[in-house]
Amino acid sequence: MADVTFLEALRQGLWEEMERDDRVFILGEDVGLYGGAFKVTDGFSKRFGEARVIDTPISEAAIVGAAAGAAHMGLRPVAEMQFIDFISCAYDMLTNYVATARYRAGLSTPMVVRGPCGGYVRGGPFHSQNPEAAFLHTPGLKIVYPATARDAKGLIKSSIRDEDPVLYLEHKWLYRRIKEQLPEGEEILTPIGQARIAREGKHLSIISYGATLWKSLEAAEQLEKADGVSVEVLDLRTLLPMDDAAIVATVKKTNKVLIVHEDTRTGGIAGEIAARINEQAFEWLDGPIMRVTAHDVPLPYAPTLEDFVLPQTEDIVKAARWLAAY
Amino acid sequence: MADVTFLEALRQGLWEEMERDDRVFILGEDVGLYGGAFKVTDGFSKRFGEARVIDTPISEAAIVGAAAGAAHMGLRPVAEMQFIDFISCAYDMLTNYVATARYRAGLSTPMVVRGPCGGYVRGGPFHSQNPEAAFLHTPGLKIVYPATARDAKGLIKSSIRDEDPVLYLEHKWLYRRIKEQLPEGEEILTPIGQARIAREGKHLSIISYGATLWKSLEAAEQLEKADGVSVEVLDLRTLLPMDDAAIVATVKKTNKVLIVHEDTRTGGIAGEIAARINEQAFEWLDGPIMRVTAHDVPLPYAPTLEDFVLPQTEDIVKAARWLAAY
Amino acid sequence: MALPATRPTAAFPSGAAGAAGAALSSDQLLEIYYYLRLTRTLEERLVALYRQTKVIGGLFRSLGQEGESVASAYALERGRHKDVLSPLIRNLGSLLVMGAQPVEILRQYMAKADSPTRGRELNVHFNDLEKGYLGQISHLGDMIPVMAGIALSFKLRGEPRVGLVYIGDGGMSTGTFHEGLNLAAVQQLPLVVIGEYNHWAYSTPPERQFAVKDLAEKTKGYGVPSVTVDGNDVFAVYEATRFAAERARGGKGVHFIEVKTYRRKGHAEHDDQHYVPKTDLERWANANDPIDRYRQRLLAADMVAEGDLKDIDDRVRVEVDQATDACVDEPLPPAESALPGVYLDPPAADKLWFKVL
Amino acid sequence: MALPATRPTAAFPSGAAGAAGAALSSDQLLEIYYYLRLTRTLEERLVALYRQTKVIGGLFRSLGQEGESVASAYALERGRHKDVLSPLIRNLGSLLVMGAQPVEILRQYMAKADSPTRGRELNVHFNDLEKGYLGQISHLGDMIPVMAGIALSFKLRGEPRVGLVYIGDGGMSTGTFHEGLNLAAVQQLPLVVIGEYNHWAYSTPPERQFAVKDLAEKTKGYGVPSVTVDGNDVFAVYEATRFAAERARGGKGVHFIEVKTYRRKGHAEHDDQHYVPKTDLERWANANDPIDRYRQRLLAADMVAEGDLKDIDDRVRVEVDQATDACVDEPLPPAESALPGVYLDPPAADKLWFKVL
Ligand SMILES: Cc1ncc(C[n+]2csc(CCOP(=O)(O)OP(=O)(O)O)c2C)c(N)n1
Ligand SMILES: Cc1ncc(C[n+]2csc(CCOP(=O)(O)OP(=O)(O)O)c2C)c(N)n1
Ligand SMILES: [Mg+2]
Ligand SMILES: [Mg+2]
Repeated sequence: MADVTFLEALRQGLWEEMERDDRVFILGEDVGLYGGAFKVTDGFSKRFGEARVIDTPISEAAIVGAAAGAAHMGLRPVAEMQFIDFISCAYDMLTNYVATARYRAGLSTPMVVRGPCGGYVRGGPFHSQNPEAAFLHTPGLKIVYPATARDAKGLIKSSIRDEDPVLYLEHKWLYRRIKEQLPEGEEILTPIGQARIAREGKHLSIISYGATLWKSLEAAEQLEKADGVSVEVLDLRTLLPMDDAAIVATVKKTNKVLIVHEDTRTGGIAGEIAARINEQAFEWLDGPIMRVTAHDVPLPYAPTLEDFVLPQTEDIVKAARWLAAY
Repeated sequence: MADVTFLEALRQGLWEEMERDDRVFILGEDVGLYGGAFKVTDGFSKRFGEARVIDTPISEAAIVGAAAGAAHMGLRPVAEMQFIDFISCAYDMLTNYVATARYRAGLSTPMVVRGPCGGYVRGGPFHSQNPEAAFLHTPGLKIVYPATARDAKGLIKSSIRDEDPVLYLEHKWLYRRIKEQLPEGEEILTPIGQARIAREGKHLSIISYGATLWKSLEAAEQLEKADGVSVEVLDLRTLLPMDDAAIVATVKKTNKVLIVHEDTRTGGIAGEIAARINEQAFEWLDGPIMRVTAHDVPLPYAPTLEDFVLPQTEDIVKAARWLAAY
Repeated sequence: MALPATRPTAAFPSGAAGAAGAALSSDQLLEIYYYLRLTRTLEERLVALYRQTKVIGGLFRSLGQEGESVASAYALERGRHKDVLSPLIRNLGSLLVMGAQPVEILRQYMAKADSPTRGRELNVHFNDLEKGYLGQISHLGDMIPVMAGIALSFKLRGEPRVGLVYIGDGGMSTGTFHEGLNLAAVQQLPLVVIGEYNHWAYSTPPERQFAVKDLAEKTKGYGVPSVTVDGNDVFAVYEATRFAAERARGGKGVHFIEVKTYRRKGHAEHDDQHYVPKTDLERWANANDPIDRYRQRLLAADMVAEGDLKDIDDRVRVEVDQATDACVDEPLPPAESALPGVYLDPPAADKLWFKVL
Repeated sequence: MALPATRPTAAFPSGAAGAAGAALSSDQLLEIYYYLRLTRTLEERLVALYRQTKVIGGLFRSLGQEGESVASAYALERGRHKDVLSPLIRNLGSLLVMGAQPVEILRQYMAKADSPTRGRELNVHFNDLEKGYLGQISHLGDMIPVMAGIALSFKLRGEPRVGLVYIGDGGMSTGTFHEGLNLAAVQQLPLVVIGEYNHWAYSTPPERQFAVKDLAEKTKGYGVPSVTVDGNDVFAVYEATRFAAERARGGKGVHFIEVKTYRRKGHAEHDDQHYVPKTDLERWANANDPIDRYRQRLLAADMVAEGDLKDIDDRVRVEVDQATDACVDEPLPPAESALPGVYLDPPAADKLWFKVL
């Protein structure tokens, strides 16, 4: 067992798949010789050669489109967005061409688009985005968003092996903050589509993912100690397709739900989760489904502003306390 | 009073604003000499000249970006997407550059992006889209979606006069199907941000917009006749910012809500509406908030498939009947 | 015998051209004629079906552009796992050359249950990667990066295969065209790009689409050699494509071919093209129809016998009749067949709750 | 006295160049020196503040590129409602020439409450359209269409104004660059585009970014004349920009100027640029520093007195000290100032429910 960071776990997962399957290759900006802006592919070019770790021009639409073409022919591309914010430049290609390919034309397009997302790092409005909501609305695409080192590894491996396109979101605030013991040798494969109970609880459920999963766990800890409130925390891990069974199960267990995400509120994915709970477990609700999210503004740069706009542990504590008392 | 179609009303609104304010100009593909793929700008080039009705290359990102630059300098551009499906090519420009401009940099960007959206017309997956959900998640942007000829005119005029960027969605199925008496001479200005009660009712509320607003009204009529169920129908008209007051008011009045939209289900805007109702009127709910939407697939071309995938009047009737009996 | 391409460039010595042209056997010349005739006759049939409202949605014509479509596709290596092309709405001929069947086209336009996309997508938006064609999506330009990716797979696997993609004089204005062509050029991918200068992008003429005279000027800045050929000269297009494809196959990278042609019908059948000068239409129809020209060339040079061409005309008519009879009364797809196949897993989208009340 | 631009083209006769160069008075020559020195000294101060962790987020350097930034901006008509430019992260010099104040830059980097964006955006991402600069967003290429729109407003209103936009050797690969430049070319807009060939796009060298030698080759296919100049020769850049700007002002449309220069620091301060050949860095630093060269030229030709330059160096140091002292201890913006100004109406975003429990 070795202590590995989120970033190292992701790196290992990529590396193992490159070793296992020579159809897997990487393309993106500065991923080769430089090893990626965050060093996720550091050393890959040397090990696997420039043909399998391709430095591209600054062309996100072409990166995603070329990955799709190669995937149609049986290869397994992993495309990196230097920051996930730039996936917006490939929005048409990913939603219209890639995601619909199997349905409209029977094309298989096994590919992964991955990149660093998320805030709490003073990145300003264009290096901190959480794009999941804009892609949740895309039948044919899968979206995974690991919160732990184990799932960072397990989900990148499962994504590469999946027969359909996967958007893999990696929170840069977790890259080096999260450390975990991972068994060497063991093959870690986190199934796509399955949420995980990150903490058992009785009185209230928090549904979250990514960086706010950790803030939710912190909040749960405090509530247990300070208020004796037992909070269950569900880590969605996969956002599309959503694990309704796990969501409904925790709601039926605690009867109160707080959905926590870092993304802005309006149009964020908490809405979809709330609608599903409403449809599938309305009678089990002892209180309104509440949301703790970012405020509806582009994410500002100054620490004072970013800290106010993004959900913090104490916000979750206050909200959960309110809901528990409801 | 003259009988005008939805399309003619939109045309009148554009025309009047061009006459009123010489800062207003139009740009897009085939909007000039040809008058637009659906003839919305027919005759504009002749009346206002080629300088104010600009035929552009096939470049959606440049159309939206150039509109923004001109808007910063005090002009009032109206950019046409030949089909709204192609706004996906300007997704980055509209969400990252345009929508954030005021907040991040104090820039005023009064511009309108408009285009034909929606299905029920055998257009297949790329000429039938409803893009509202992908943009709902965009602070700084406004989204309007008229359902009546009067609002088609009133909202295009208000959108052009608004100081912020507006995405104006016009359903092509309504273009020539909807006719309405509009007073000549009177200035029609539909306020942005205000929903409209399209039909009063007591037992249940349907919240909708666009083409499905008409199918909801049909359903309400049938339910009244066949079941004596009195259905209130709310026409959102503006999707962003959302009219919470109107939504909460109808929920508190009928205590049951059916949200109907043509867009696919997962990640569609019904989720956001459900979450807001939950937060603001949970105690008034006598049943779960239910959704009638398209199925989660790219919209297929064949009539049999399209009719099955998209919500139909009888689907709404069945769903409302179920909810009324809940 | 074969005309040299107009305005040859260093990248396209007319010598090579002549050679390639000479290489066509009379069977091949007749086969090309067959595809030209089949394209036009099939489209005429589609017009008839459109008027009978049997075609769902719009109908796009390639009248006057059959030559460049057929000739460019014919210059590729065809057969299972050979070259791959991606056609646009006006490249029906290319699709037929690659092995798509008339009945498949008819079924697509009529959205039949047994159409290649099972009624999910329109007209020529379908594929058979084994035969070597990949259907476009509507969003213009997107196929350039995608075909670059297909060419990339050939390069990574060291396969002697080539990709070919068409782009219109309008489509070249899209950002995806730029990104895809540049990526392909930098990676030296085996890709042939055919730019169709057919004088219109819907109602937009070239001078409102770009500020140079020829499309061929646009690709030099990508390090992509280009040539402009008479798009209605079957031999010239064949030779230019052949040269570009073999060059790409030889590892020399991307090549661009501009074909000068003319869109003789409206953007789609609904478009009366009032904005198109009648005189232009007449000139291109009377003096410059690609099939007439090809036919005359074959006969003038005694390359084939008139009877052979007549036989082909008859054969094509029969084939199109049979294809039509075979599918015109077929059913549309069953409603619930709309649900499967969004993903491999899960196998089908949920049927929504209100459908089962 | 002024060097002619390297490789002049028809669009840029060196005659015009010489003339423009000669037109600079010694006050103007000193003013240019002032901006060059101010840019470098201010950046050195930012590095110091960065090391003291007073800069929030990353720091981007323009070391070695001050010449092209200052000279190109200096060639514009400046003052209220004159020309408008859009700078990139390495065009700090352009921003200062257009009238941005050192204290504004310092406040931006330190995200102070009184910074132009009130702490909402980073570094040079801010604007003053009256003074004539529009801040970029991070997404490369997007500013090309936007500046085309600004130039369009000049054309529609018949104002004798010009837009200028910078793009990197990497940024030119984006689809938005292509769409924006093409639209500007077709519309003959008064726009000058400056392509910065600084040898790197993050870690990516030109040969992986495009398949031609010079950026100037890329724009010919748009019908946009181009010239390549020595980007570290202040006179050459000034003259080329002046020529292009007056040409655009005269209604002749878009002009592209490639400036050959070198990024002498990493992509940002965190980047140790291990991938950059040390010898290149030394060569460009020792033999080709734009400020040294400019200084030597001024002195060699007796255009200014050494003392004047020394005075400017001192004055700049004082100004930068004063600007730093004025803002370094200023507060960050108050938390709730994050809410207003998403729209004009409604005036502020809602404060979320859990903040008021
Ligand atoms: C990105 C995008 N924008 C707009 C359209 C709408 N559209 C469909 S065909 C067409 C004209 C295409 O012209 P061209 O590329 O020259 O092809 P041609 O019709 O001449 O064969 C347009 C504007 C589209 N399909 N895709
Ligand atoms: C669309 C987009 N993709 C990726 C990035 C990430 N990125 C920021 S700067 C940069 C390199 C830019 O190189 P270049 O355009 O040559 O400018 P330079 O840094 O040399 O001044 C990259 C890839 C971005 N900002 N925008
Ligand atoms: Mg065309
Ligand atoms: Mg560079």
